[in-house]
Amino acid sequence: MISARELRKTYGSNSVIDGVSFELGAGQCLALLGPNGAGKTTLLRILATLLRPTAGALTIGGADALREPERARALIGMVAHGSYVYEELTARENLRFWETMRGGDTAAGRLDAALAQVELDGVADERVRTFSAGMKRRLGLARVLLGQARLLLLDEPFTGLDRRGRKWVNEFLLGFKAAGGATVIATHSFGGGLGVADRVAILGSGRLLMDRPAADLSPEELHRLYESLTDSVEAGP
Amino acid sequence: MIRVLGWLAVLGLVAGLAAGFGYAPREAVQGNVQRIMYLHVPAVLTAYLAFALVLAGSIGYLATRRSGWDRLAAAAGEIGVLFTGLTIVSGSIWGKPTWGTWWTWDARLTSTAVLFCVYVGYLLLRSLIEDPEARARYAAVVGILGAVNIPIVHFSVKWWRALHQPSTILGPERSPIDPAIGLALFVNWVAFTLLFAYFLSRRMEIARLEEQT
Amino acid sequence: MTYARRAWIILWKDLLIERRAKEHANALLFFCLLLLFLFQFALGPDRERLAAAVPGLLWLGFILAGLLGLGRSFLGERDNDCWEGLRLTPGDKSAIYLGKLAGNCVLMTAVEIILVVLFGVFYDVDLWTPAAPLALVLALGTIGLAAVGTLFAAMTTQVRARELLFPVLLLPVQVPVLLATVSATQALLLGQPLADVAHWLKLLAGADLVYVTIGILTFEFVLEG
Amino acid sequence: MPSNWGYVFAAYGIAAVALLSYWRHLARRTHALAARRAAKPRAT
Repeated sequence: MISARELRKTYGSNSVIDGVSFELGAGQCLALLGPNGAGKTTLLRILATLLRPTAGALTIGGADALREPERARALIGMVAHGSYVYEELTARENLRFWETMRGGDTAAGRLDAALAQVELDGVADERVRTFSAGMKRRLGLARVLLGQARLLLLDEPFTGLDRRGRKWVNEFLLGFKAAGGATVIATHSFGGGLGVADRVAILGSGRLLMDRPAADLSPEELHRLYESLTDSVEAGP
Repeated sequence: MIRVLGWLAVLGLVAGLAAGFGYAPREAVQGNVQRIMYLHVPAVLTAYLAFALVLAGSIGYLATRRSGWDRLAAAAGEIGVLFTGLTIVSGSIWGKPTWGTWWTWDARLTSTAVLFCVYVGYLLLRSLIEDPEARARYAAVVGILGAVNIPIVHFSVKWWRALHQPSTILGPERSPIDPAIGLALFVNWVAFTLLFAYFLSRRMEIARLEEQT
Repeated sequence: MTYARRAWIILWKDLLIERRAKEHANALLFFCLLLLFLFQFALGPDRERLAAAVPGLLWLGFILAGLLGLGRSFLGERDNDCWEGLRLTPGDKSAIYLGKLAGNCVLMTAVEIILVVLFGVFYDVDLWTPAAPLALVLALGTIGLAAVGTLFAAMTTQVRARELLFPVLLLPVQVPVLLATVSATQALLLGQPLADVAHWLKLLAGADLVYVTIGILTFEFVLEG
Repeated sequence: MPSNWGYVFAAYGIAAVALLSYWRHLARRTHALAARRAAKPRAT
């Protein structure tokens, strides 16, 4: 689904992403761990075609994402902090807006089905202004479902959610994966997401310090690795 | 290379001054004031050249996304504003003894003033954005719109003046031109273009070095 | 087809939000009323002087209201990163520009109608007799103002000192539109036929065409990273 | 007709001051940049 080679992003002489390469297949989920300022969000934005890398190559679903971002975008579903909702519109209106912008079918049945799937059918006609953070994120996921994204990019999907919300998102991601979708989760916490992930990667100072199958790692080992890897980077030049 | 260009410009300016004050005769109708023309006309021509380069740099940047085009646009915009300012000031000083007032809403003065404001806005926009990539993109859009707007400004101002007052005022360019005056103008125009090229290459060099650090 | 649907849904969304958040529209209307008072105080109670200044004041009012209204047109997209969502939608981004432009034109037209009525009532000017040609001038001027305004608003929304930069960029570029509309309005109020201002209308139409074309061609670069 | 040399010299004087100060501005910026670039490799 994703093939990234030697991605680099520099601002002046300051390099934020410094030669990141990885592959991600359909039905796989990659958890991207790293402290704040490691470049997780930047990397995610590059993968989402929101940011142009300074150098490197990126293909998404077979399309060159740097040359033909439009083709890649048809496959991408992004849920970032903001979750892209208009507060003054109702949940249903939000979905209708984004699906029309994507050029998709906005039949009432489809919208209802997507809302039901994220359990927002009860509040479909209420303004998003009244929603909690978790509900907004669920609405963002409904938008992604409706858009039939094959690649889901999540930036800190678990922050601001209670235990129930986290569990819900986890189950949602498992379902998405089972349906053959690829997922990248950027997070700085060990709490959520790691259960869903097939692979865990640690990002520090713009470099991939580690990329291993999640099954090989016990939580304690991961913690230890994380501490030692990120410390060694910070101590460096 | 740049240094040679600089000395050429100095040489040209000296020759221009000699031509404007020594060689060219005192103009019959306007007297010595007409000599401001050797400054005013080359300045405005250079300013237009600069804004044409802003347009070229802007289109070039949006088409190729190479920062070299943006440096061209930025440098040309800055120097263009400088020369437009010179045009306005020299025109105003020329206007005082000729029309008896520092400023009149003459069509040519007005459109130059509008142009000045547009490109000061362009420079302000540039100075307010830190991200070089976003700065280049936004500035390019303004650079294109500003240049395309020039003819529209020109016609609107001309018709607006025609509405209030038939153009009885003769601009300096309207008087029959003595060949000696024409030659002096030409020498000064060449000198100003050289000076512009010198400033432009230095300014672009600075921008290039700044990008690297 | 999808292109038209996209432009339409942007317009629909903007107008819906505008209708629900009535406070903004109300504040803008109140601002228009204040402008009227201000003009009156600045020029004194002399009826004739006011009547002579009406074309200029009218357009000054439109532009000031437009600066406030247009400048806000992309602020809503900043909340919840909707801006990013728009960038991620596949397809030609100029549809977004046209939708926003249409929304801004609707908004500006509403403000202008109210200002014209207020002017007619307070300053006792006969705006009814030349209403049809005046409407044409207003429409052409509004498109020109909104075309550049929408483009610049999208740009300055992301820049610090936005409130300052937006008028500083927009006003000089809009000088031709201002000159053309004020001159044409003046002639029409003096009872001259539409044919007398044909050259101004042509200039306005040409300027509108140029501005909208540039907006369509460059909006992608304003939106994209 | 008055000779009006005053206006002529004023115009040329202002132009000379403007152009010279822009030139100085460019020279100073180049200088500052060169100094910063020279200082950098020594620091690391």
